Amino acid sequence: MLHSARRLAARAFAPLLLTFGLVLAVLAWLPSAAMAQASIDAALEKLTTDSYSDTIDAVQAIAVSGHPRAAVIIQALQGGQLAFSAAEKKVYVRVGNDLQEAGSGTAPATAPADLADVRANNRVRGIVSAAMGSLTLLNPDPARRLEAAASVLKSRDAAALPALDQALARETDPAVKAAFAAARAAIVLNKTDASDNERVAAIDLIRKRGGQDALGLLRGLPADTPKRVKDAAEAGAKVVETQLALWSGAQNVWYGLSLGSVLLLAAIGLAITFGVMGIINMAHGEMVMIGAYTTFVVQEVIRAHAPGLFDWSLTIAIPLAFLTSGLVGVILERTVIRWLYGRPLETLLATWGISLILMQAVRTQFGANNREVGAPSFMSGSFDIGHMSITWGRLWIIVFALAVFAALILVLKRTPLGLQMRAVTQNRSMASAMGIRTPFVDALTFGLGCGIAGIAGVALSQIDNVSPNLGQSYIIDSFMVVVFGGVGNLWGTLVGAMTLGVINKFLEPYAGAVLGKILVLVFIILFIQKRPRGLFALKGRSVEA
Amino acid sequence: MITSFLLKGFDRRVTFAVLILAVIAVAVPCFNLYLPQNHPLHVPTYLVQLWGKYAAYAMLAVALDLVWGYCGILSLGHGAFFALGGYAMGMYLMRQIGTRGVYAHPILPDFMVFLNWKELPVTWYGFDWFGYAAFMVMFVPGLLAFVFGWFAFRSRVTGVYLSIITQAMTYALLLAFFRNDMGFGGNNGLTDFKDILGYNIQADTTRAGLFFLTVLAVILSLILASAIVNSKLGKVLLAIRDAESRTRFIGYRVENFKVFVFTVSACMAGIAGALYVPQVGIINPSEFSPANSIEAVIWVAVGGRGTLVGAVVGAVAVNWGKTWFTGAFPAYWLFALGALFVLVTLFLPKGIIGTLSSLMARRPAPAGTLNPKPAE
Amino acid sequence: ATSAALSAQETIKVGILHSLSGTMAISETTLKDTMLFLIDEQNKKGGVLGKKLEAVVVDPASNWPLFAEKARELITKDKVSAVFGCWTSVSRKSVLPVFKELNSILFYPVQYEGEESERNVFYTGAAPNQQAIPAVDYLMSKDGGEVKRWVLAGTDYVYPRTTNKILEAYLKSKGVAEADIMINYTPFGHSDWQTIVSDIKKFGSAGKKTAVVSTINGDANVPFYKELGNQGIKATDIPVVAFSVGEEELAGIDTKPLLGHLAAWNYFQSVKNPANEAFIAKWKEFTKNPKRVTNDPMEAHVIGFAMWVKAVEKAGTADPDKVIDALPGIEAPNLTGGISKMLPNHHITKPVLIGEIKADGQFDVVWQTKGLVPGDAWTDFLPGSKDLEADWVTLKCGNYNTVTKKCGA
Amino acid sequence: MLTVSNIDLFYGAAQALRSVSVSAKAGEISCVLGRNGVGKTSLLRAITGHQPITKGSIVWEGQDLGRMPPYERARRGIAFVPQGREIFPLLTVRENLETGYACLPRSERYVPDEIYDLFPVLKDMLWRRGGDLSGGQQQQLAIGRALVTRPRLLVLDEPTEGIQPSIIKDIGRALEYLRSKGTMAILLVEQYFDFAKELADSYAVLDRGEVVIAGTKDEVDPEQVRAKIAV
Amino acid sequence: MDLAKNSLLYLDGVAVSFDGYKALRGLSMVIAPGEMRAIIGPNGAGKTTMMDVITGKTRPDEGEVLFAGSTDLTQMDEAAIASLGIGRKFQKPTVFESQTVRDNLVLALQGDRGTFATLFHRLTGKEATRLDELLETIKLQDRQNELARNLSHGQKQWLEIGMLLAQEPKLLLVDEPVAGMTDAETMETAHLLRKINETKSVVVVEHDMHFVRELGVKVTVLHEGAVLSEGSIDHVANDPRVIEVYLGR
Ligand SMILES: Nc1ncnc2c1ncn2[C@@H]1O[C@H](COP(=O)(O)OP(=O)(O)OP(=O)(O)O)[C@@H](O)[C@H]1O
Ligand SMILES: Nc1ncnc2c1ncn2[C@@H]1O[C@H](COP(=O)(O)OP(=O)(O)OP(=O)(O)O)[C@@H](O)[C@H]1O
Ligand SMILES: NC(N)=O
Ligand SMILES: [Mg+2]
Ligand SMILES: [Mg+2]
Repeated sequence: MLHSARRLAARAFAPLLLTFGLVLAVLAWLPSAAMAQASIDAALEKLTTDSYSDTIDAVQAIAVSGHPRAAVIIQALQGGQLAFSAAEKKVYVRVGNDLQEAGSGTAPATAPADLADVRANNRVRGIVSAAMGSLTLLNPDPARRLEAAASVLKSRDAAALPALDQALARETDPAVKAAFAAARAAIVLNKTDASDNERVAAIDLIRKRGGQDALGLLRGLPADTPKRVKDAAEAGAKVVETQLALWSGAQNVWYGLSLGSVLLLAAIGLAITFGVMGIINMAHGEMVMIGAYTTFVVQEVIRAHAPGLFDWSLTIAIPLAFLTSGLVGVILERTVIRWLYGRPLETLLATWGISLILMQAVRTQFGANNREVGAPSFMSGSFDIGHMSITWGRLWIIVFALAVFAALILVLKRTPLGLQMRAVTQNRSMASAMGIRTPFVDALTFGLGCGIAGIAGVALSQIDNVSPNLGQSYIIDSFMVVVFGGVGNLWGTLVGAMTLGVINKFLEPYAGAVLGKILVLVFIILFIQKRPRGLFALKGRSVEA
Repeated sequence: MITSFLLKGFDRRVTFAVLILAVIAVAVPCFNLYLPQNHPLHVPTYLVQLWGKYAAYAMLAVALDLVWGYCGILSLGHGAFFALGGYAMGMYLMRQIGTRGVYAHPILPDFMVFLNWKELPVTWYGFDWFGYAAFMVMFVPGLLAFVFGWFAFRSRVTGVYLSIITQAMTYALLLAFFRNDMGFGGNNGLTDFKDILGYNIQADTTRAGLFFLTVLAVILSLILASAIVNSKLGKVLLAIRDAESRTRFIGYRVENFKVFVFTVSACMAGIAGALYVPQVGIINPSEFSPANSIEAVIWVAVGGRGTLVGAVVGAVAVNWGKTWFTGAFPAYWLFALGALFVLVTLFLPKGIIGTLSSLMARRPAPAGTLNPKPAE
Repeated sequence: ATSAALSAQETIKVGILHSLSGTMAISETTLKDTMLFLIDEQNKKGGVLGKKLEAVVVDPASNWPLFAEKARELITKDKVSAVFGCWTSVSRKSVLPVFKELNSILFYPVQYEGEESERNVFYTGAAPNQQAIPAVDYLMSKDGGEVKRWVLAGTDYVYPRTTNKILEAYLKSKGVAEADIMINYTPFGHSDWQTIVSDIKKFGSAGKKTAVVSTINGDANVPFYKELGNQGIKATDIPVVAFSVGEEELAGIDTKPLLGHLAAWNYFQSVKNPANEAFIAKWKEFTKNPKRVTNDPMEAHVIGFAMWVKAVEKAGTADPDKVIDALPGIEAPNLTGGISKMLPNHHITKPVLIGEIKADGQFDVVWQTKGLVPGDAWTDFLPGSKDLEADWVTLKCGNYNTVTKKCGA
Repeated sequence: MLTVSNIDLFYGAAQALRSVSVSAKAGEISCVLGRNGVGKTSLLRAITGHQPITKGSIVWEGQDLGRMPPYERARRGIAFVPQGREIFPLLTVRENLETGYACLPRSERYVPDEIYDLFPVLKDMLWRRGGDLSGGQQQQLAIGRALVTRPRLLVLDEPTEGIQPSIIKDIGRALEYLRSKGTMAILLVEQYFDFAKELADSYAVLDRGEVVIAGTKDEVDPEQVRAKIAV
Repeated sequence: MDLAKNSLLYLDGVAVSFDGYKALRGLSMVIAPGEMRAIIGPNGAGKTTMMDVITGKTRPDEGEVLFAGSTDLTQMDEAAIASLGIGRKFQKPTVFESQTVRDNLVLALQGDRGTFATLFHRLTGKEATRLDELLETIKLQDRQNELARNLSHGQKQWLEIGMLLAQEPKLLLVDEPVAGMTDAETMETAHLLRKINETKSVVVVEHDMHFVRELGVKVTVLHEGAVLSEGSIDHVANDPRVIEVYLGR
């Protein structure tokens, strides 16, 4: 048994086979401790040559050695905690700041001078993770077992069948059981010595499971497959394909909404400064940028002083970004913009100047390079709904964009301040005659628009460059969205952003990203011909006059 | 009729400007060609070329002021017309290279050879003939403006909506010209020109000649634009700018007037682009970038919107400032330029020329009020 | 920009033509600093030919026509002896006629699409054969994972398109089927990668080992890698090898999810070599920033500058015309332990290194060419250029046709 | 009590008011009359703070208003019904009225029923956008909006312009009612002489920026005023 | 049908609604060539909306609007309608603020409105004389070179009347011409309109009963988007329904 496992392991397609070899070895045959020690010592020596092929041999040997420290060593290699001394030909495991000799686990008297990490490349990492995964078919954690099932499904290797059958027999968790069954079906399907009936049953199972992997399996049958099986597979593939097409439609909608939410975030502040106040605010993008840099600074401070709070960094950054950008906005309004009411076109010139100044200021302060803004753990990773994959980061951004939108609508429509803001921007002198402190309201409105842009910066820092040019890349899109939706109508901005996002994502697969973008622009041009005042046009006498 | 029409263009301001420009058009090439290098008045060739570039920009600014200053059409896509004119000229210059290209292909420009093109695309036909190229310099931007304007103005797209779709237009063209498949050299554009109408493009005399022609073109465009705005049509344009629908109610077909100036202006911009390309030696898609068009708007605003001469002054002033700042304080020039824009808006609300002429008219601007006319 | 402390007689001026503002500032600002650093170092050693060097910095602001204008200004007004500058190919194309007309020298430090050799330009970055082809060779090797299926993803402009054209021809010559190559282009600054990354994922789930060759440039990279991380594409599943992502770019990304993705360059900061370590230490000291990284185009300037200094000394003058003729054959140590040589085609010899991204934002060199690879101006994989050869020493020609035996014919 | 003494007002170089003096007392209606372009509106703009004066003083309740901005004046009880209505076009009728809350304490932020009694049409149109109303409806809204602020000085610039006869009568009755409360000073600019004559407690007639006739209704002969305007 | 054929302006069953609000509900009216008609009615009755419909600013949901017996105005745009010879003065004075008083009138002067015609247009002596006449009529001679934005409210009213006259339209639609005018000016305007009516047709909307009386023409009373009463001024002024909704007691 061991013998055959070794022979298999030596084959080129080693990693997963090896995994099952290990499982079987553990189950069926316990080697003597002495033999294990001998084989592991030889393997460890190979780790000191700093050669990837030696490392691979060593990993394989350690994996099948049955040595009690095998798992510790492999895990250390995976985590980058394995070090070696070329002079002493010894391998060590780092445990915190301490060292352990790899083979024995004892601490060395003195740390060797030429200690260096055992390096891994992709190939090594593949084999290491397979080796680690080998244990997971029987891992107590069902999530790990699911992963193991997925990797077996991918490998479709017949040698894994017995282990899989065993694991299947023991499995109680229905989800994992289904995954095991699917993996088993994948193997059976590709097994030339399985009976046609078995294989057709497998096809059935795979078809029911569906998804991209299933399609790959059903379409990728070996050339010598009997016709009956082939036909069944093709029929199954057709079913899976239609189902996938539906899902990909849903997935596109999702991508569209998530692109839309980014557009919405970028544009929503502009919907205030431009849409409500009528200021052609070319510095809007820089407010977004300032928000993103605020996030960067917050994370730097947290990294330096309170690493434990890292997951809270965005939550902390949101109010700070609002205040920072908002404050910059208020200062700009008081010093520059307020002289320009009634001269809307000149705001273009002044804010363009301001945008240049802000960009260069940030460049001078933070350098021209991108800055790193990390993702908190709740925004990393993804989950599946059916055959559609949803990343947490995007989901949060959508939620966030809608929340900001809702908050803004509430402020504008339901608070006295909102009413005053609208009154002032519609007729400044009359608002003043009604007792509204116009300078205060102006500053606050512009500050609000800028503050919201700052908040958008927090979210955008999660998906884009944090560099002095950040704002420039959103300013055109923002104006497009606001205008497309209809100037002065917040709902228009919402619907406009989402529409453009979804259209873009439906065009992209057919036309490609570049042509897709061109088509979206052409669409906007044509759409405006049909509705010269945007999607949600303001109507009525006062507008048409 | 035409002469009496053009004579209307010579109002005081324009006449003055034309005189100065005419002196520059003659003096600069002469000082460059006929004065010895060490003469204090000698104009080095690189300045001739630099000022020639400014002149091309000035012409673009005049074209923009015509539509923006007088008809209220804030085009954020005028750079596209400029670039199209430039491409038409670039294609002519490219064809003039002939077998002097690196692959020495008798017909295909280099970039086509190395991307494996087998034959010249139809769009390139005829560009080896200067007359055709010169025609296309005006025709392509003019046609685009006409078609675009025809639809947009008929649908009564106005204000920011129009501005944004002109921006979308230039942005779409930018992306399209980036694509190598379009057959216009992709991102690298057209460059490495050798000669124009048989003259070596790098010769001082050619440079001087191009400079002269460009300034002459600025003069002509100033006169033409000024004649237009001083005619009754000019008054209609102003009326449209201030109260479009009211203009309709007294019987003017607003869309026709708009299409007319928009097209004239686009042709002007195309010529400016065509004069620009041989002087800077390259045309590539970045000329379509929306920021370029916005910059052109800013030149006009700095010089004084609706003054024509201001457009020339603004274009030259801003670009000269840019040249100077980028050399003198490379790390801080954006502060200087940004501050310039802010200060002009705050302290010269009508731009350089606008403010100068109201000072000369001794009519102090309406005092005190920030908002003399409440928003409707 | 000229610090006018010394009169023109006493100094040799060196022009620095890198964008300090606009979209390219992100990459080019560092190169300006590098040049200032190198000039500073050289002056500490006594300058060149007994004269101090003086840097003239201008900002072409990521604006291509402005590059030409500034180049002209540097050469005619500031009378610089050589210019170190440009990043994008279009900026180089824009200044080319100026350098030719005024017969000056440009050192161009960035990897590019090739298909060019000019008397006035010295290409110290990689030609396609010094980066793209070795990278693909590596991925096809056992260590690289024996990749069978290829995604060529790039920004839609000339460098990626040309590189991909060369790669496509190369892959097909290696027996890769049409169906196993997916080519995808995106606009500059593309920021929404959801669809494309999921397409890549789909393309890679067909059962054959798949890799992405990325010629995505500039700002688009950060969102691209962030999306890769988000969608959970690991280097062990689908490795991405990039030609335009270096230490500088990684400094702006959280690299933990990117562990194992690759880049191909001629230099990595992590290369273990005394010359490199000394350089890094001095660089950090010069910039007063212990976190400041180094990268490949910087090294290109290091080599180019050293070659220029040697050539000036050899020629006994900084006169560009003489220096141009003196440059071919000049050797200068690179920072990876070899000696690079300026070839008659004005390209240099360089090692090719493949690095995997580490968690700390550095690269782990996993493979490198045995010796130095000479840069090839005209690729052998495109029909239009395979007969061309550049040689400014004997043939005095940048595009000599070996079939017709004529220069430029 | 409002006392305007000897004010000058310029638009650029053009002088619109020359040493104009008028006054308004609580419980009285003071009428300013004059032909087109004589400076009536300019006077009101000076009082409400929309246009700076270069000479003279405007004293309200003992305080010189000087260069005080309009909103401060509104907070001191001066409400304005401007010529041309100046409705907030995109606010609903209700919101237009509520803009008056800005200078009220929280407890008084409601629309008094009298306003709806006076202009019933407003009540029907609360949710209509101000800009969509007909000209006369807008005029009614403008008056109603001014009253929301509970002013102590009500400044009206040709309030009857464009209003149907029956409502003009109502407005007249309303002004009489407001006067009768005794707490409000009313400054009325009118062209419709018969309407003004009915209401006026005192007159000031402007011509070319100067006051040419001034006095209480007892001192001034209405026919003389009418004649002056008719020239 | 005859009614339509012999009329200058013929409205039949015109209905307009805005977001559900019915501003006009089956309005019918006939103006004969050479007629002057006064229209009164409560605020919001639909008078201005009616003019909007005639001049092409608002498209009716239902109903017929014919000019000179046959031309269907609902199919034409503003400029085309204006070229037919229908001129309008707006309720809220709208003039070209940044042009001089004189240029405002030049723009309005009758003449070819084509693009090239205006481009090459030169002011003839006849036109100049006409301009001077008009300036005198509206009493703005001494302000003719000032920008229209510097005029007072009432002066803008006059300028707009001047522009209407300059167009020499066949049909004048005048919305509240005497709002903001003194009594004397009101009478003058009435005379002016009567004089114009000698050669042209006029539809005038006003709330000033003295003025309407002075015109001495047939009066139509609109109410809630339809005709409430029609007849001489004395007839409508004594109509109890008109008193109820409009005149008041
Ligand atoms: N913004 C302005 N700029 C320059 N001049 C102005 C301005 N507003 C008014 N004027 C001029 O000032 C003078 C007085 O105007 P004002 O509006 O006060 O007149 P008015 O008495 O209210 O007239 P009306 O009865 O027509 O409303 C007029 O001659 C007018 O032309
Ligand atoms: N665009 C619109 N949206 C909503 N309602 C409108 C619109 N235009 C007009 N209305 C309504 O239609 C009705 C008729 O308005 P119109 O302006 O025609 O009245 P009018 O008879 O001219 O009144 P006035 O005498 O006050 O000028 C009014 O109630 C008005 O509020
Ligand atoms: N040459 C490049 N990378 O554009
Ligand atoms: Mg007035
Ligand atoms: Mg009305």
